[in-house]
Formats: sequence, structure tokens, C-alpha cells
Amino acid sequence: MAAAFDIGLIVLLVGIGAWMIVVRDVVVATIIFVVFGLLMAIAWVRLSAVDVALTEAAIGSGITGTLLLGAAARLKGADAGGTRLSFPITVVAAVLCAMISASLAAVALLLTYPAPTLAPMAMQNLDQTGLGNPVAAVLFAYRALDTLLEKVVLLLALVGVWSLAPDRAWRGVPSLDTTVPPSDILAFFAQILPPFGIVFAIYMTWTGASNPGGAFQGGTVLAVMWLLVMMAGVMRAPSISNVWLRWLLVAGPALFLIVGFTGVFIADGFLAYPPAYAKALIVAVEAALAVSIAATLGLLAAGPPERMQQK
Amino acid sequence: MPEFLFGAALFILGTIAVGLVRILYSRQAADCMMAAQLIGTGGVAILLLLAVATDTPPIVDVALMLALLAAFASVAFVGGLQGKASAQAEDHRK
Amino acid sequence: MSSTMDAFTVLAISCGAFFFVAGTIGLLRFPDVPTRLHALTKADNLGLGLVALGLLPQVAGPLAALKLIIVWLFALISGAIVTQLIVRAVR
Amino acid sequence: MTTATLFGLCSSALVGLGLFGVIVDPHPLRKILAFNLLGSGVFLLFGVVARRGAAAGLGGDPVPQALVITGIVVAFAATALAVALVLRLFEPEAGNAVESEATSAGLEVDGGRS
Repeated sequence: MAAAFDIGLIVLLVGIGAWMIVVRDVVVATIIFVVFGLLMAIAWVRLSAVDVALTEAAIGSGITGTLLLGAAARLKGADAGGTRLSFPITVVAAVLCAMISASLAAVALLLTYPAPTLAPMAMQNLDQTGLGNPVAAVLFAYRALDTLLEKVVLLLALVGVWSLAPDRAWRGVPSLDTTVPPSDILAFFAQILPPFGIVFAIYMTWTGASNPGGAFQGGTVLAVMWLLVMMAGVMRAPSISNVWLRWLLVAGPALFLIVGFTGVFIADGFLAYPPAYAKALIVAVEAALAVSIAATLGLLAAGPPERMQQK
Repeated sequence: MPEFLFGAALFILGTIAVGLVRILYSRQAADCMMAAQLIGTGGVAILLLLAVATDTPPIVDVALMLALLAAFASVAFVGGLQGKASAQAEDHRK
Repeated sequence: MSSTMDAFTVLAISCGAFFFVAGTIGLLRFPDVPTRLHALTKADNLGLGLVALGLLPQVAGPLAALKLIIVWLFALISGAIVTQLIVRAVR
Repeated sequence: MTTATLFGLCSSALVGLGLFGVIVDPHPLRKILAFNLLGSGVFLLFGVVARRGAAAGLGGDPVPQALVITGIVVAFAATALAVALVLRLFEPEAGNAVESEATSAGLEVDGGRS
């Protein structure tokens, strides 16, 4: 029965993916993409990757949807059509893509057992980190440098988005009001959901040390709640020149860096933790990162500033 | 018991698939807005069934995440389609 | 005892699956957006509630059971509000 | 056929579909969507590799799983940057930026869209 469920899910995923490619309307294609993301969360659960399922559900649902649907609504007026490829070239492209699919499928079928794995090593050293979740141990202890640099990449992407602001809105406010016109029911929703969302985000960040979850998932939930209150007009979007906002953005990576350099003096090296305090340090870094990730992802979805702050 | 739970999950997946085809194939924009709601209930039911069937309690957290955020996706859908839907409603009245 | 509980689970989940089917049939057959929305949110949320109810005896402890109920409550709240949003967007 | 193999086939199909969309679709936003589909396929292949590495009581190898989490977040950041670029490219007044700058110089005008 489990195999039948997997096959059903795979057929649905591939069908929806194909539909997204062929459907005419851009807005509908975007909606199908969000639906695809929500279904992918179930696929990750089937692959025993609950941490990834949480990330996919958090990022793939709300936040990507807001970003892409806002863009689709903006582009409606503009002539963004471009030129269509001629029919023979389309056929050639289809054949080549099918060949790539077939060779990847062959790779997937021909992989041999026993598969290479780092799981035993990850479990062996888990005690030293004080964590119970091996994925969190990989993210914050074994491969902490990757996670640190990823945070820097997020900030660089935000700098890139901001640098696309028109001159008149330089240091201004991102505009979210084009996506949904404010209404009383939306405002009500934006007052009901965030308390639950914030509790859930804290729970996600806290439980990430020993169960699936962590700073990325918690931070994304916080970002979604922030976007909701801004879209409903309950809270105003901040000006990107706000000093507090900028401190929030760098708080997580900064604490991570400080802890990393402290490791040079009190532990084995850069980004190494003294075993006695490992868990406390990691949880502190995760908490700061969750706040920074929330601010960064929320502002990435909000887009470049578009107008000056009203006085 | 797991066999039955997987069967139920597959069954609900089938109803979601039919519902998705109906909603997304519709010409009316308002139908598309329901897509996230459909996954928000059916997908959550599937995840709960899988959590018990595979004896993995953390999957319930994924269900919680989906229930919380599918609602937000719906808000985004309504925003993206609103102009189109009201235009269609006008046409309908004429 | 456990076989009674298992029977309860099977019964409740079967009822839940029935309501999911009912919701989908309503989605296919009803003539306009508000009625289809009605079929989708009411029937599917009832189905989800029955599935959660059926799973209650199968989970480890009272806290895990509470979490299942919370999941259902979230779905109910969001269903109610999203329905309002969609209907107002259509009108 | 194991779960891992089945999802391996699924991921290869998604990669092909996404690649086709990136090449064929003329609309820039749909190219971004298709690219994300391609990315999902690649992530899924990673997930399959992780699943096959199940050992030591874990359902999957945690190292590729952690890489995929990082990848999903970075893919979102890249998508946001791409969307911002596309919007700037097709902005109605993008062609005469200098002119609009001249008209708004000195006054703190509200930027039209509010």
C-alpha cells in the first residue's frame, strides 16, 4: 500500500509540473507552482526528510506565492511576451530534455547498494554537540561554515534587490499594497493568525535542537506572519534605511561570526564549540538567526523600495 | 493498521487530485483561489495519516505548518486573482 | 481493548474519507463559486476532523493527541476566514 | 522498486520538464517558475541519495538533507532577486529613468503606485 501511495503522489507531482509548463495564464501557472510546492512537502516526508519537508512547506507555500503572484500581477500590463520559438526548435528542445530525463532516470535506476553514507559518522559525534537532531548538527556544527556563508548570501541577495530601487525611492519603503487590497476581513485574519504563528515559530526554533525543525523553518514562519500584517495594513512596512531593521538583519550572522571567532580561543578552531557549552551556544545562534532570517526573507519577498515614507 | 492508513491516505490523495483538476481547469478565476484551501485540508489529512502509519510524530509538525501557511497562500492567491475575478463577475452580470 | 480502538479508528477514518469524497463531488457538481466553496470547506474540514478523531487512539500520549486537535482547529479557523476572503473577492 | 528509486524517476521527470520550460517559455516570469521546477527536481534527486544512505537508525543521510535545506533557502533568495530584476526590466518608465529623475528632483514625491 505504501508503494501505491508513492506512485500516486509521483504521478500527481509530475502531472502538476507538466501542467504548470503548458498552461497559458501566468497567474494560474504561479498558483500551480505553489500547489506543487505544498505537495512536495508530502514527498519529502516520504523520503524520511522531515526537516526538509518543514522547509519546503514554509518557503514553498506562502512566501514564494506572495513574491511570484505580486510579480505576475505587475507584469500583466507590460508586454513581457518575448518571441516564441518556432515549432521544429521546440520539438528538438523537447527531445533533448527527454534525453536528459532518460539519462537521469538511468542513473537513478543503476545506483548500486550499499550506498555511500555519512549517517554513522554524524551519529557518532552527535554527543559532542549536545544536539539530538543530526540535521541540525550538520547545519550548525559539522558544516557550520556553509550555514554562515548561506546567511551572507541571503544578505547579498537582499542588497541586490534593494539596489534595483528607482532613484526616487532610494532608502524608501517597499510597497506591498499592490498585492491585496486591504479589507476588514483580511485585517481580522492578520490579527488572529500571527499570535499562533509566532508561538509556532518559537516552538520550531526551540525544538530544532532535538527534533526536526530549526532556525530556517521558524524564521520563515515569522517572515510569513510579518508579511501578513504588512499586507493587511495592520503594521506599516518599514523604511529600508531604518537602523533597527538593519541591526535585525545582521544580528544572526554577527552572533554566528562572534561565536565562531571565540571558538579559535576557547575551542579547537574557527566555528568549533567547547563541548560543555555547545548546545547553549548553538541554540543562541539559532535564535538570533531565526530573527535575522525572518527579516531577510520578509524583505526579499517585499521587493525593492518603491516610494518614500509618508510624513 | 499501517496498511489501512496508507490506503486512506492514497484515497484522499485521489480526491485532492480530482478536485485540483476541477479547480485549476476552470475558466473562473475564483475557482483557482480555492486550490490552497484544498491542499490545506486534504494535504494535512494525508500528513496526519502518514505520521501515524510510519510512527513518526514530527510529521504532525509538518501538518501544523501546512495548516498554518496554506491559509496565507490563499491570501496571496486572492490577491493575485482579485482584479480578474471581479472583472469576470461584472461580465457575468451583464 | 486495542481491537475496539482499532475498529473505532477504521470507522472514523472511513467516515472522514467519505466526507472528502462528498466535498470533491460537490466541487464537481455545484453550479457557482459560493456553493463550490461551501462544498470544499465544510465537507473537507469535517473529513479532516474525523480523520484526526480516528487517529487519536493511535498516538503515543495526551500531548500528541492535543496536537492533532490543534491541527484541526487551525484548519477550521483558516477555512472560515479564507472562505470569506474568496467570496468577497468574487462579489 | 523502493521508495528511493520511485522518487528518483520522479526527480528525473521534473528536471526534464523544468529544463524544457526554461528553454521554450518566452515569458520571463514563467522561465523563473520553470527554473524552480528544475531546481525542485535536483533537490529531490539529492533527497533520494540521502534516503538511500539510511543507516545508524536514521531514515536518511543527514548531510545531503542539510544541504537541501540550505539549497531551498538560497533558491528562494535567487528567485526573489530574479523577480526584482524582471520587474525592473519591464517597468513602464524604465526607459526614461533620467527624465523621471529630473521631474522628481528636489521634491519628495509619492511614487505613483501607493
